[in-house]
Amino acid sequence: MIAIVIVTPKPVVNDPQGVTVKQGLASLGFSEVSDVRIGKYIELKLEESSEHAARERVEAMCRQLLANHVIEDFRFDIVRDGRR
Amino acid sequence: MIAIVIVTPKPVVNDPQGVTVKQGLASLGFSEVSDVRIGKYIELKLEESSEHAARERVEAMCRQLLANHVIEDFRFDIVRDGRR
Amino acid sequence: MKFGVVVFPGTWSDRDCGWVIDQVLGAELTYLWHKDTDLKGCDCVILPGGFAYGDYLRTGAIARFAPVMEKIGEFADRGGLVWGICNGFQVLCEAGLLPGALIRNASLEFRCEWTNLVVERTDLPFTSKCGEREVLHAPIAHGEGSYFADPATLSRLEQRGQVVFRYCDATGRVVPGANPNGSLHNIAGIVNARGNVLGMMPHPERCSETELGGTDGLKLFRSVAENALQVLVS
Amino acid sequence: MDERRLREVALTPDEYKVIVERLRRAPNEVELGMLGVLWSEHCSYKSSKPLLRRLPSSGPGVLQGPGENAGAITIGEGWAAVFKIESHNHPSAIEPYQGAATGVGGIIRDVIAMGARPIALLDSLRFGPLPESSRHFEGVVAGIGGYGNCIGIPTVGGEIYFDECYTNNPLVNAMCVGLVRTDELMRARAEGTGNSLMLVGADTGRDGIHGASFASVELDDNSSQRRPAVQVGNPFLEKCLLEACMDLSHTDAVVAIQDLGAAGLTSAVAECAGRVEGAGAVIDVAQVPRRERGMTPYEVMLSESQERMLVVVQRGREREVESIFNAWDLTSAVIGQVTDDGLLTVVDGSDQVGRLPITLLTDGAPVRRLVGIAPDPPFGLEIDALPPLADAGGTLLRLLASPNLSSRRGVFRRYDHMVGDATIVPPGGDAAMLRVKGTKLGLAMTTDCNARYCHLDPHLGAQLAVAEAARNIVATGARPLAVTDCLNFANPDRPEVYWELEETIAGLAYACRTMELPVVSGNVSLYNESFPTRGEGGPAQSARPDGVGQSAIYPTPVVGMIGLIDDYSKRLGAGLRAEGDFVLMIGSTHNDLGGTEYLKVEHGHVAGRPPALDLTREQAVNRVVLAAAQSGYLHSAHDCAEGGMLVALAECCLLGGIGVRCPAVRPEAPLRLDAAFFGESQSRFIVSVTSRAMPEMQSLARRHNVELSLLGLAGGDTLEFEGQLKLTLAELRQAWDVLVP
Ligand SMILES: Nc1ncnc2c1ncn2[C@@H]1O[C@H](COP(=O)(O)OP(=O)(O)O)[C@@H](O)[C@H]1O
Ligand SMILES: [Mg+2]
Repeated sequence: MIAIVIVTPKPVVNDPQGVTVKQGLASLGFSEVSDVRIGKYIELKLEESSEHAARERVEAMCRQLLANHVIEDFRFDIVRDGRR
Repeated sequence: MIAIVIVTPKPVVNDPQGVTVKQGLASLGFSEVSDVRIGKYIELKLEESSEHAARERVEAMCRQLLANHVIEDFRFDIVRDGRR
Repeated sequence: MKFGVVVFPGTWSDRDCGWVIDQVLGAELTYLWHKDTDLKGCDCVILPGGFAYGDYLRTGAIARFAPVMEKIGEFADRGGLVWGICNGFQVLCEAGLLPGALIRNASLEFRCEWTNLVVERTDLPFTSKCGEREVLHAPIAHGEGSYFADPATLSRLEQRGQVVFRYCDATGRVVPGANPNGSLHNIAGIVNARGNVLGMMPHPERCSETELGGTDGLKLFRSVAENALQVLVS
Repeated sequence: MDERRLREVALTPDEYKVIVERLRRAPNEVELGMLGVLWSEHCSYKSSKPLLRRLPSSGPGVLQGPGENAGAITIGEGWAAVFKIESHNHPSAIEPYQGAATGVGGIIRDVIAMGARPIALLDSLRFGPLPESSRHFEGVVAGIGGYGNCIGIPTVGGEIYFDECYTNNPLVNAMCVGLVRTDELMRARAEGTGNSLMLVGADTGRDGIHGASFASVELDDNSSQRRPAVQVGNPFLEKCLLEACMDLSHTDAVVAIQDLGAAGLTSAVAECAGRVEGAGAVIDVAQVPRRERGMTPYEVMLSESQERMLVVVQRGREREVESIFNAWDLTSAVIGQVTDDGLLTVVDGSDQVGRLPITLLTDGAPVRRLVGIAPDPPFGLEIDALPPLADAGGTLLRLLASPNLSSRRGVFRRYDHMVGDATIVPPGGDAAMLRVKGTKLGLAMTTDCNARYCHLDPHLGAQLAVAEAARNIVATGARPLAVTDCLNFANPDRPEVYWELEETIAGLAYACRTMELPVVSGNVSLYNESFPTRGEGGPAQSARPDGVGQSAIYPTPVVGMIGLIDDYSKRLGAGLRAEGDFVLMIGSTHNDLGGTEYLKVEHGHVAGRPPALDLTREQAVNRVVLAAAQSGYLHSAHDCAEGGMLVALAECCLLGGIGVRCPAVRPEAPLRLDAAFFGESQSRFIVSVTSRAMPEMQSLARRHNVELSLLGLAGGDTLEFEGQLKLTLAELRQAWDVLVP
């Protein structure tokens, strides 16, 4: 089973990287981009057969390690096949 | 329109961060995790009305700036509403 | 008076701190291995600079689960002195021993340079040898030292006087131009409410000898050396 | 043999013939691959070996010259300095961040293999002009910092130049300096039949297969197909490896440590065994911990995965070693044994997959006898045709702002240059200096090379590089001790390029011999030449005005040097220290305008002969500075390099935060005013002294027959030459401290 975890900076937190990438895109001529937010994409391969159990475990991983709730939000999906 | 870009290290490329996080998870008792790959999640807000046009532009952004094609792969989705 | 310097895999200021404690200050020193489950009778535990576990995922994120951290948490609860420097500050925030978080420098660049710090608390065991609003000259070396806390936390910190060091200019003025990393309110170091857990991004162990460019950092080590016992007693 | 297959492993049909003759059979696939990498230019030095022998490599104090992973020299108090420089040019051209990062990782492991603790890094960099080359520049600088900062070794020095000829071939040379007790110096020799070979560190993946042979061919449009050759470094793992290896030195269970670099396991085992007469090894690839499934023996033997070390362990004591690695959470595995049959035997479990004589691998590559032909000399310079200097102040500001001369603060503040609590002369001046903790010793270090000089005259240019490095060491008050060099050249199959290589090595050898500087380690990087690529490589540029190769780099022999001061309290910085000090010039000035930055920036020429060099005078000037520093007369010292006297003086002011007032300069004919201000005459220092020390300085200079002149008085916040120029420090700083954009 594969879990796809997305960790994003909370909206109140400055995202200097996002700002820089936006400027970079603009200087390349992609001025239609009005906002950029950059977060983390984490793919976990799990030896777990029940989706329900997997969901609980991944939630715990996110709370404990994968995201820092002071500055980040997280969400995740469980997929069976790999890449979605 | 919102584009969600996922940039991941190419499968053949070493991902020291993923390996270290996997070990970290294991030491927390999440030993069911057999593999971790860590990439970037990039959310772009676009002033573009046609999905087709947006798709072409985002593809170009990925090639030119967002992904380093030497060591990374990318994929993206165009969504209308924001978070998917 | 015994200092314990924690070593995680990837820590590199351990020997620098050890050098200052042992060779410059002449105090008792022991290293605490991340797998240790006992603090060997230390009066002050230092979490030094480095890239524990490569700082992969987030700075300090993995380190804070090391076995030694549980003991350090208990030690802090008992009023023991805990001092996080650079990476150590990041670990303390991740571990919840200090509020807030340290995020990527606003410049997106690693910065290794001298800064000026105004000392806002001199009643702490870490700063008792500093003068009121004294300006210390101390180097930083980090890529993720921008202090962040949500507005409520930040105003609580300010109200309770938990900000210990702020980046300032040479005359002590806290101005935006003196802020090397985008920290909120120019924050360079904070203490917990009880006053026994200090976190700071600048490196006092790099400015404790004249040949390295200054000795302001030694004032902090001296303060701890003199005060540690009293704090434990109180 | 299929020619395509031969090309893939970078062997020529003639070389293949030699292999078959020596083996008396055809090599199998695995053997062919192993020979291919070890016979590549990168590993075998087949084009440069005969020339390299000309370099002086011995001298008092040399504990280890070329032939080991790094050189070593005693510095007193029981300590030895271990150091080496290495290139990572081709990987950095393709993936600047990771290429530079893994270059740093590689040179650190060379120093670790000698049993030394790495204490400092330096980086010598060359790029095409900005902003076109900013992808290379930004990526490389970030990669060097990314690795060095994370592992906790300070990056204390280096150099950066920009020139069209590096547009497609950036140069990334990294130097590492380490310290070891002289009696704990290790050598990577596979001694002791039956001893175990342990592999430790990262798991082995399909990284960089054919990386070594890849570094030995020109880049072309097809390079993109080899791109999986890029490796991602893991400085965190290397930090653990470093500490574990330091712990190993406390046990006598370990016979030797060898890093895995280019050509991976094949090269590490062959080199280690090759250093011991008659030694061989058996390697079982099945025992090698892997990162990926389904790897073939071929891939395991050729993988260039980073952060791995080979350890030769006393038989029966593997557990002890394993437990040291376990403490650092490092994977280790026994993968083979030392034998006495002189063969490298590769098995996969019970199957033998290859067996080659060690000497065939390490020494078998036929030396290539190339011919050198001097190209037409670069066009000359009519000095008299240059217009007289119109606006000294404006010229100074333009020179200070030129990317080759402007402040490097914006770069070195991205590097942790303080970790270790030993940096006592930080980057920004001439050489850096680190203290040897627990002693009064100061170790100075620098890298230098003005490739424009080398292009105009390789023989002289190489000497100038040595002289300048020595001068930078001397400016800190330290005496030059020993050299490591990195020879970056274009394709030596071109007679003009081979000639440059010959001339350069002759020049290096002459200067090092004259100055009594042993060359204890080094590296050669050839084929730094590429056809302008379309797309990401940047716009097509024709680089060298003389037409040598469309896109060949200048000959760039980077000289890394270390020096020693016995009492570091006598060390010197470049910046002025006190108002009222006398600011003096030691050495004499001539019409040396050829190849100068002034000529390029103000007149658009790269022409003429580089500045003249008289090594006897050079040494006399160095002796004056060192004697004055020893006696405590000097408050500061800075050498005059690119940009000449006026740029050097401006730097003295800016670094010290103090101005200087000077009377007008009225050069005597035939000396020109522009040459007096901006000419790059060699063997010159700007020093500051108190008025009290003047008589001593004068007699010292007289005794050594060296010219000494008063430039002006330190003080105020302007740099002024009466009636000729007057600029505030703020104006100077604004021009200089733009950093590279
Ligand atoms: N230009 C040079 N000058 C002196 N010695 C050199 C030079 N180039 C290479 N060497 C020496 O040749 C040996 C092999 O070099 P190299 O293959 O770069 O080392 P490694 O195998 O450690 O990567 C080393 O001992 C090195 O010091
Ligand atoms: Mg080596």
